[in-house]
Order: sequence, then C-alpha cells, then structure tokens
Amino acid sequence: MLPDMSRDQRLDLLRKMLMIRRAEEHVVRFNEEHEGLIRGHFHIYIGQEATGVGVCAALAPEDYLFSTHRNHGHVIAKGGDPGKVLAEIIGRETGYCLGRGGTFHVAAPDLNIPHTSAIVGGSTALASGAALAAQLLETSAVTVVFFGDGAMDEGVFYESLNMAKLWELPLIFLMENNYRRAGRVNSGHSADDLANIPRALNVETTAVDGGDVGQVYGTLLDLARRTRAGQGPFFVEARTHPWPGNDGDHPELVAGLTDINWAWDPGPVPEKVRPWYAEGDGILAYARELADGEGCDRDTIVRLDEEVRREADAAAQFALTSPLPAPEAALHYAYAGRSD
Amino acid sequence: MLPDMSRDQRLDLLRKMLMIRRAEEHVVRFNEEHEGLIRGHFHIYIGQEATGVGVCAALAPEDYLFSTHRNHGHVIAKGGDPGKVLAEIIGRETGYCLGRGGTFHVAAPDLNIPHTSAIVGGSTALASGAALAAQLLETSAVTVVFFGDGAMDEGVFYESLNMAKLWELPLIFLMENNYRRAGRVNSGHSADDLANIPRALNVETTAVDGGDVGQVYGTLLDLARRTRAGQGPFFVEARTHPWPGNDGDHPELVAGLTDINWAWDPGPVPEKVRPWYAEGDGILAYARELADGEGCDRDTIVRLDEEVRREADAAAQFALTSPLPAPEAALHYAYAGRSD
Amino acid sequence: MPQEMTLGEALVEGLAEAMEQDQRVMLIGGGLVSSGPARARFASVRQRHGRRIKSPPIAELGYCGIAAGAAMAGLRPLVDVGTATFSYEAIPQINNEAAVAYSNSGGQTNVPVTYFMRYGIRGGGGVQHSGSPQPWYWNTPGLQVAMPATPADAKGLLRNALLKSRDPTIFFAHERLLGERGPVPDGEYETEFGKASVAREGNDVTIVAVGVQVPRALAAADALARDGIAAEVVDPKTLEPLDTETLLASVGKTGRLVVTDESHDNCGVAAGLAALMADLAFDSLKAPIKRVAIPHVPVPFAVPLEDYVTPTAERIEEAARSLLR
Amino acid sequence: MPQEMTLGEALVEGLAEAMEQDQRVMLIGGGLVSSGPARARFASVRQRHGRRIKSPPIAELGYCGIAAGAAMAGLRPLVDVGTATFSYEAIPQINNEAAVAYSNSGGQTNVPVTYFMRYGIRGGGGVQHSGSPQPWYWNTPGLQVAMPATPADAKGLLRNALLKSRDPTIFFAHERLLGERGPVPDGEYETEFGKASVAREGNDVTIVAVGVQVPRALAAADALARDGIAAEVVDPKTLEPLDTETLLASVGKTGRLVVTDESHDNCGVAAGLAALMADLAFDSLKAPIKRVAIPHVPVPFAVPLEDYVTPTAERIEEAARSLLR
Ligand SMILES: Cc1ncc(C[n+]2csc(CCOP(=O)(O)OP(=O)(O)O)c2C)c(N)n1
Ligand SMILES: Cc1ncc(C[n+]2csc(CCOP(=O)(O)OP(=O)(O)O)c2C)c(N)n1
Ligand SMILES: [Mg+2]
Ligand SMILES: [Mg+2]
Repeated sequence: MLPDMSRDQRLDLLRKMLMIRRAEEHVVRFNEEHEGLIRGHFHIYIGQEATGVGVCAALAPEDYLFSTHRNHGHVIAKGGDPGKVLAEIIGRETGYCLGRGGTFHVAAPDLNIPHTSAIVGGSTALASGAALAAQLLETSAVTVVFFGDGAMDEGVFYESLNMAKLWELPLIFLMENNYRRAGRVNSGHSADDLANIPRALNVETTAVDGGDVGQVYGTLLDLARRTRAGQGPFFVEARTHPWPGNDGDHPELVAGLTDINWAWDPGPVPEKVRPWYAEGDGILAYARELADGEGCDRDTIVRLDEEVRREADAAAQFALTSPLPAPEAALHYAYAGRSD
Repeated sequence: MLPDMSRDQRLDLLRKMLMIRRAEEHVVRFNEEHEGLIRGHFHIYIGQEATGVGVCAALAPEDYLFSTHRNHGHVIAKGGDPGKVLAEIIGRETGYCLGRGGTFHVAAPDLNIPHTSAIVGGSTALASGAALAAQLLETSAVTVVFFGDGAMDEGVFYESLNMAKLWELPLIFLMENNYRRAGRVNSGHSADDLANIPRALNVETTAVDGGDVGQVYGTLLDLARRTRAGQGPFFVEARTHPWPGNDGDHPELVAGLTDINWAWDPGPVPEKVRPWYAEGDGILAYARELADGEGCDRDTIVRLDEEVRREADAAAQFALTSPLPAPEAALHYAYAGRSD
Repeated sequence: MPQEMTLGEALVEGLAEAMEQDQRVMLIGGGLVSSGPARARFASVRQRHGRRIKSPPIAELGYCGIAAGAAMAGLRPLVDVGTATFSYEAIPQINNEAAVAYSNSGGQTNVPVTYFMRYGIRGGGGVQHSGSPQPWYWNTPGLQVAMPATPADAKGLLRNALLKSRDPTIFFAHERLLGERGPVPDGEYETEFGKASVAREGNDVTIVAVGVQVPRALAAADALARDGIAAEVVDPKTLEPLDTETLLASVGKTGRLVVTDESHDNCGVAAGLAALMADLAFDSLKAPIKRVAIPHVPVPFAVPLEDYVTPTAERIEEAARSLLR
Repeated sequence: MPQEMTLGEALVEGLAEAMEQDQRVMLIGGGLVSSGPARARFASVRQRHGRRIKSPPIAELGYCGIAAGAAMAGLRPLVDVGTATFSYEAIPQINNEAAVAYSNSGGQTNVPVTYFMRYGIRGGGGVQHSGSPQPWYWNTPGLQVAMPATPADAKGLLRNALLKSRDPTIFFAHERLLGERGPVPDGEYETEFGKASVAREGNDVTIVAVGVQVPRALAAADALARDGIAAEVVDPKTLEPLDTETLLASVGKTGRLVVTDESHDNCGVAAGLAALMADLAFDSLKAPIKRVAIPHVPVPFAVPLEDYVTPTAERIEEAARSLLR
C-alpha cells in the first residue's frame, strides 16, 4: 500500500531503504574483502528496511529511538549519515561514537539515539526510561524501541512492558519478527502468538507487514499521534520474511548485490533465493508499487538507485579512508566527570 | 467443601493447619517477648494455612517443594518437624539447616525441600530445574513451587514459566495471592487477572479459594495426577484474604492467639479484625465444616487444638532451649568438596 | 550550627533538598529508610513531590534500566534498590548499560543516575539479605562508588550524586549505620567525590576503612591507643574516584597498613586497596598488608555464626597489633 | 600417545566423554564452541545424547537457575552461557542461589552445576561482548572458578567439574584460546582443582598468570630470557580452590612478583592475588607487586583502542623489567 504522502516523500522513503541496503551490502563486503577489517561478528538489516524506514518516517526529530545488535538500518532510517555509520561499524575516529561503540553499539545522541544495547532485550528497559523522562519533563517526545522476536524470551522485556503499561508511558514497543534468533531458526517461545503477551498485560497490539513500508508508516503515524496524546504504550509486531543471507553465523550476499531491476525482472535472481526476492524484499515490492503509481516510473527509480549507490560508495570510501582513533584515546571517556 | 477422605485424614488436615497457626504464633511471640532473639525481620504464614496444607496433602514424599520468604508453613505442611522449623527460625544448631539458613531459608532436603530462596521469584527457576531433573531421570516426582502474587512482577518467573511450558515439565506453579507484597498493598501489575500471563503462554490455569483446604486438596490431587501423566506444567492461583496481622513491617498478633471457639462464637474477636476471622480464616471455617460433618463434633476439634497447642509449646521450648551453633562452625560448609 | 541526626535522616534530608532544587531529580522505589523519624520526613517529601516518585513493581532489572534510560534522556533519577543483594537482578542494566553508555558513545551520552542500596551483615538477614557487592561495582569502569560512614558525608555525597554528578553512582549505606547519629552541617553543601578524610591521626599504623568499617576502625584505634599504639584511620568516602594520594601519604608516614571493608575477601575491596598499596607504597612498607574482611563463606544466619564472620573492631585491632609485634 | 587438538575440541571431547560416562550429565545451551571441527564433533554428541541437551530460549536468568535446581535434584548440568557478559543476567541465580544452597542447608544440598562462559577481549566484540566477570565469581563463596590455559587442562578440569565435583563451578575459556592447539593426553583423566602448575621455571621474577595470560606470560618470559632474565610462570588453573602454596614457593624463590589476568584492575583477579601475596609473601618480596590487567575503562571497539587496553605479553614483560631495574 502506497504511503499517504507526496511523490517526493514517497521517493525519499525508497531512497532511505535503498541507502540502508547499499550500506549493508558494503558492510558484508568489508568483511569479505578486507582481511581483518572486521574482527568480530556482526548483524545486518537487509530485508527489514521497510520497517525501520516506515517507522522513522512517522517520527519527529525529538523522538527517541532505541535499537539492538541489528542497529545499522535503524540509525540510517532515523536520519543517520551513512558515512558516519559505516565508519563506526569499522571503528573509525569519524564514526558516530568515535569508533568506541562499533557495529553492536552504533548510537547517535544528536538524533536522539542515546545508546544502543546489543544485549537481547536490554533496550526495552532503557527506552521505557527515556519515555518516563519525556513524561515527567512534559516534552512531546515519543520513544520507539526496536527489538526482535527473540527479545521476548528475556524477563527484562516482560518487566519493562509491565511498568510501561502501569505508568502509561509514551512508548511504542516495535517488535521485528524475522522468525529468527540471529542466524538461528528457533521458535523458543511457548506463546502461539507473541502478541498474546502484551495483550495479557493490557497493552494494545497491532500487527503489520514489516515488508510494506506504506503500511508500517501509516500505522506508526497513527500510533505516534495517539502516544503523544497519552494513550500509550503500544506494541507493534512487524513481520518480515527472514532474508536468507542471515542464516548462519556471518551474513552473506547470497544473491550478490541487489539489482533494482529485479523488481520487474527477477529472472537473474539465483534460484534458491528467488522466492525471497519475489515476496520478501520490501524494497523491490515498493519499487514496483511506486513505478505503477502516478508521477513516477521505472526510470526514475533506477536513476534514484544509481544516485544512492554513488552516495553509499562514497560513504564506504569515507569510512575506509578515515583514520583509526589514536591508541591512547582508549583511556578517555570512562567518566564524564574527569578531564579526558 | 470437605475434602474427599476419611474422618481421620480430615482431622489430620486440621491438625496440620492448627500446627502452623500455633507455631507461627510462637514466632511472633519470640519476637515480641525475647529481646534480641530475632535480629532481623521475618514473614509468617498465618491466614494461608489452608493452601499449604491442602497442597501438601495431595503430594507424595518424593515430590519436590520450593518455597519463599514465607516458608515456615510450607515446611510444616510437607511434614516438617515444628521443633526443627522453629529452631531454624531462631538459628539453633538443632534447626533443619543447623541454624545457617534462618527464617528466610528454612529448607528440609530430607523432605525434598532442597533450598528455599527469599529472593522474590527466585524459586520459580530452581523448581523448574528440579522438575527437569525428575523428567530426565524418569522419576514420578512432581514439583510444586509456591510463590506470591508479587513474584509475578519478576522476569525470572516469566522466563521460568516459558521454559516449563516449552519443555513440558512436571511442575505446578502455585501462586498464593494474598493481595499484598509482604506487608504492602500494591497491585503492581498491569494484568487485570494475573492468570492471563500463564494463559498467554499456553499454561492451563485454575483458581481456588486458598482458604478452603478441601478445595485446594481436591484441585491439587487432580493436577498432581495429570502432572505425573506428563500433562504439566500447570498454574494455580490460590486466593486468600490477607491476614491483617501482616500489614506493616513486622507481623503482629492483632487478635492475640486464635481461639478455636471463635469458629462458633466470634463475639470476643476484636472489632476491627472480626471480618477476617469470620470470612478469611480457613482454619475456623474448616473447623465449623468438620463439626457439622458426620463423626466429628466441636469437642473433638477443641481437644485436637489443645493437643496441637501442647505440641507447639513443646516445639517452641525445644527451639528456645536448643544450643546455638559454635562460632567457629561459621567457616564450615562453604564447599562440599572440602573437609569441613 | 550543625544538627545531630541519623545517617538515615541525613539521606532523606539530602533527597528532600535535591528534589526541591532540581526538577530533574526523581525517585524510583522506597524512601531510603524503612523506619524511624526519617520515615515521616520522607512521607512529607512524597506529599510534595509525589509526581516524581514512582513505586515500581518488584522488577529490579526493569526499573534500574528504566532509571538509566531516564538519565540518558534528561532526568537525574535516584533508585532505592533496597537490600544490596536485590541489585544483583539489575547488574545487566547497571554494569552493562548505565556504566558503558558514556564511553561507548564517545563521550556524548551522560547517565547521571544513582543506585542506592543497603549492604552488609545487618543482623539476622540470612545469606540473601547480607550481601556486599561493592567489589563488583568498583571493578566496573564507568561506575562511581560512594560509601559514606557518617551522616554528614551521607548527605553531602548524596547531594553531589543527585545534583552535580554526570556519571552513574552506586551509593552504599550499611544497614547498621542508618540509625547512627552524627552532626550534619546546616544549609546546602556537597561532599567531594575522591577526597578521603583522615578520621583519626596516628604515626604507628594506617587503617584504611570503608563504610561501616570506619566506626569499627575508630573503636579499634581507641583500644590500640590504650596500649600506646597510635593508629591513623583513613576514610576514602568514595572508592571510585579514589583518593590514592591521601592513602599513600598516610602509609608513607606509618609504614604499616591494615585495610578493611565488610565485603568478602577474594577480590574484595580490602584486597583491591591492598593491591594498590602493595605496588605504589611498597618502599615505605615495613610489614605485610593485612586485610580485615568477610571470610570466604556464605554469610550464615545464626547469631554466633553471623558475628563470627563480621569484620569487627576486635579483628581490626588484632590485625594492627600483629604488624607491631 | 597424546593428540594435538584445539582447546575448543578438548572441551567438546570432555563433554562427550562425560555424557557417555554419566547419565546425570546434561547440557543446556550451545555446544561450547561456535565453529571449526569441534562443531562437527558436537553435532555427533547431540545426535547421541539429544534427550539430555536442551536449547533454551534467550533467558539466561531462567535457565541458569533451572540448571541449579536440576543439580539440587540429582542432575549434573553443564550450562553454555556463551559470552561471559550474558552471565550477568543470571547472577541472581548463580551467586545468590547455586552458590549458597550448600552452606545454607548446613551441608545437605549439593549443587554440582557447571556454568561455561567465554570471557575477555575477543577482538571486535565491543564493550558488551568483551566482559571478564571472573573477579565477581571468585569473590563469591560457594563457587569454584576454573580458568584453563591449555587444551589438556581444559578437558581435565571440565571432566572434573562434570563428573567429580559436588560444588558449582564457573568455567572460563578465553575466546582467543578456543582455537589454540596443544597436546591432550589419551584416555580419561581429570585435572585436579587447586593444583597450580609451574609452566616455566626461573629464579629472577615470578609471573602468576591466569587463563589467556599464561601464553602471554610465557611469551614475555621468552623475551626476558633473551636478556638473561629468568622468569618463572605459575598457572593456578583454578582460582577457587587456589594453590597458595605453589605461589608462595615461587615468590619465596624469586622475591619479585607480577600478577596478570585479563579482567579489570580494581578488585580484579590480579589485585586479589596481589593482596594475598602482599600479606603472606611480604617478607620475601624485594620489590613492589605489579599487576597487569585491563585499565579502568569500558573496553572500546576500534582495533587500536581494544589492543591498547589488552594486557599483552609486552605489558607483562615491561612490568617484570620494572622490578629488576
Ligand atoms: C542477553 C543476551 N543473550 C544472548 C545474546 C546473543 N545473541 C545476539 S543476537 C541473538 C538473537 C536475537 O534474536 P532477535 O531478538 O529475534 O533478533 P534478530 O537477531 O532476529 O534480529 C542472540 C541470542 C545477547 N546478545 N544477549
Ligand atoms: C528480588 C527481591 N526484591 C525485593 C525483595 C523484598 N521483598 C521481600 S517479600 C516482598 C514482597 C513479596 O510479595 P509476594 O511475592 O506477593 O509475597 P507475600 O509477601 O505477599 O507472601 C518483597 C518485595 C526480595 N526479597 N527479593
Ligand atoms: Mg528475530
Ligand atoms: Mg503477596
């Protein structure tokens, strides 16, 4: 469903989704092509772009966002500079956190993403706190906390949900159900429907197709309004088809770089992943939709993608050529109250 | 409702309930009458005897029981020696745990009460583990874990409930709802009905009048059977009228010692607590019921109470006159693998 | 002129002032004290500032994390966790979120939250109400650790944490100090973090004591004085930041050192302080560094057992004597 | 004759044998290793003993408590918590239940559970995947703490914990040791708890090193040897129980001591060991006790920052030299 907004705004959603896709493609290639550049493991957002972009399009700059180990896309969706995101992911001085946080912890306080927890469920409590602050300080800020289906295994989610409801916090619990826990398939929960848990705690729930940016945007716009009106908290389940590249321990570009033309001509897509690109990929689906809509055609979209690719390449270059922090800087920033 | 059992067995339930009441009355008096005997705070089970006794009457010796900070009554109900319970509560060498555990931690491994946690919710995980052991070792043991309504605030309860259901553990979650958190009135939960939480996790729930020993016994007998048949876990809510003596930080005998005759003649009961003794006290209610039932009259019951009082007094004497542990014993028992 | 009050009253006083002075100061949890006149004083605070006081469900992990998140978003929360062992539930949010956000954000995100907890062997608490986790918190970079020994410091340090600090603070009050009286200066004041006080001067042996061990060390010093042994008692007040200079100066003068804290001995606070001195003060040391702490056994319940594992004035005195034989 | 294998393979081997030998041994969680041939070996264990292997939801507090309860009721569970920081979630059940039940029951309830976790600065883990909580566990009475440095010890200590021990054990493997190869004796054997090994003999300086610090200390000793400095490297293998005698003997011989562990410095393992020696070995010490640990800052992500806070062989070497100038 096309989002209810102007043509340019619609194209801007696609731009953001493509930017996330292209940036994440670079992250995977950083790992594949630059020995030792990425020392540990990492998680990417490919396949969930429509959710992050749809949600953030419904938010105001002063709204708070909390994320997870799978944060790259969320930060870009909230308006993050892809160069500073990529630089943080590979630990450069020019990264959002001066390279101290890294891939698990990309945060952008100036975008009201104060801290990103890679502890499953960890952000649900912190986000409830930010919402409490907005409530007591009487600002109009809404807080959105992204977390995965797996986070609903953790007690901290349950405790936070309970307090968010008891205290009627201006908070939206945004559960991204990719039917995976990191790379692993594992239902892991005794509830048939995970939304039964917020229901049991009297929290209003909504389910959306996390691959449909328009639906996500429309739903969040309404919930954000109601949350500002003091009707929160809310729980949203955004369901996405798990991207095959996420199966296993390290993400892989199982189909190589996404070709925007696959939206219309899936022929070249490798057999085994064709179903996902046909039904699961919110970017290709949205591109098709847009091209059919008025005042926009396939060419516009292909050109937009070329533009985004150039920007993403530049961002990757920026990250790769950025300096590493000076070793001694390691000892800084333990305490705000110390002269660093 | 009278439990479906022989006259003697019915009287034995009353005996156990009275024993808990009389023992707890001694605990309160220990604190009021012996300066410095009880250094810290403590929690007593008055008003919930029918639940503990009804549950344990449905259990076999090999079944596991886990309890809370409010454990005194549970241990006696499972067959604990009142003298050894009282001795533990005041830290005597003759106590169930040689005085090392104390009021918060009365445990009786030989009664299959291996360890008692005073951490709210703490026992729900441990009990799930005991149930897992019974399952893997293929014993017929059922595990019952008592916990209060407040424990449902804690994430550990939620996590344990989820795993108990996922692994189909032979476990009964026995929530004693006294509508208090320790001494404090505080709903504290966003669920209208606390049982909605196990329901959301697909756990079958039952509510019983925790003041009706017959109903509790009947329900548990059936659930224990079904649990042994591999149909667990189950969740039971036992609702009790909060005993007024529990309001505030230290338990008080607000109506002095319970007079069994109040079952028939509540006249002497202090005005402000009369409603509780009229409707809330499962002991007086059961006494009335029994006296009306065949083969048993008021006299039998009054005599039974006298007998129990004598035993409880002796148990208190035993505890008070028992030796304290030798100071150096403090350093023993850190590790099983060390020569103590 | 200074008023006499209990440590508990001083804490509530500090909280009352802070909530009055700064709208961002809020409280999650109980009223720092469980009984006595301070309780009544707190009732009036609740009266006045109820909107900024939240009574949470029994969910330490959740509400300690909520406090950290609220601090990231502009509040200055105080959390009354109650008994220190209950804070174990919240370690993931305290040590792995609140403590790391400032460093992890490259110095952008401040987390001015204070976690108040009652630690130690209170008397009849049993193992699960007698915890002393201060070594775990001091071990964790990003956390400040305050351990006041007097009503005056309790109030001043709490005001500092609530009104001035930009970092998370773990604030310990020993159960047995809450009822102890002492003079508290009039008016508004903060006690500096990282500034130790010499609670008693002496040239023969240094006793570095933390929290409840300070009065015990002073009692030990009195006993030693009767035999002509002049013990110097140093109270760091905060472990993080730590006033290493004052400790070094004292050890440099006496050459003998006893360190004492009511936490377990392995990797305990006494051990942490001893290790620092075994490096930095080695050249001035004339004798082994003695630790007086809780022996390595879970705190048992019974009165004689509990007393036996308590690091009393007598044990401090004995440790000091052993250095002068 | 002994086989060469990685520490990870040795652990899986130990688990496989233990599950074969004792029906009470069970596993909750992953397969100790995340990749490599050991992963395949584990798959066969899962094949064979699937009924005794549970894949839990992401609920560390719950399943670590479940393991403790199962141990109280007759099983001998091994829990693979994964990254050591995830164990923070479970501290209420590990430190406040599993650790205390034996003492609290007056010696009646045994809790033979083993919690396996990967600790330390792994490389690119970021602050929340680079934790070293061993000081907190060693501080907690009732818990045993095993920190193997070699494949042989890893297997022998794990077998001991799973088959022989009657107490809860925290079992640490450094992320960077899992892939290191070494000889592993044939057949079934257990490595004794509380028995240190002298990994290298020397008379000039003692280096007490734990876990991943052992190979680093040996590398430092090589470098020192080139300048004629003979360092003795002592590997305690377990912190609890601790082989104090072997440590004292070495320090008694060398008179100089460096202690090193990859945990944070305040109240860290190095500090805990230094404090013991500053008391017991004082008379034989000729120089300050040096600690090589992680400085007091949350572990940062970027390569140069992460390397800067790592207690490397170079830093151990430098510390040793400073004692001989
Ligand atoms: C407390 C904790 N336990 C375990 C992990 C390891 N871990 C990282 S991601 C992940 C799976 C999370 O699944 P989900 O929340 O659904 O997020 P997804 O990866 O599917 O986006 C796990 C178990 C962790 N980071 N934190
Ligand atoms: C983790 C933890 N937090 C707080 C406490 C303090 N505490 C002891 S009893 C209690 C209330 C428990 O309420 P409930 O579970 O309903 O049991 P009840 O006392 O009503 O029987 C609290 C908060 C505790 N023991 N453990
Ligand atoms: Mg998922
Ligand atoms: Mg209750």
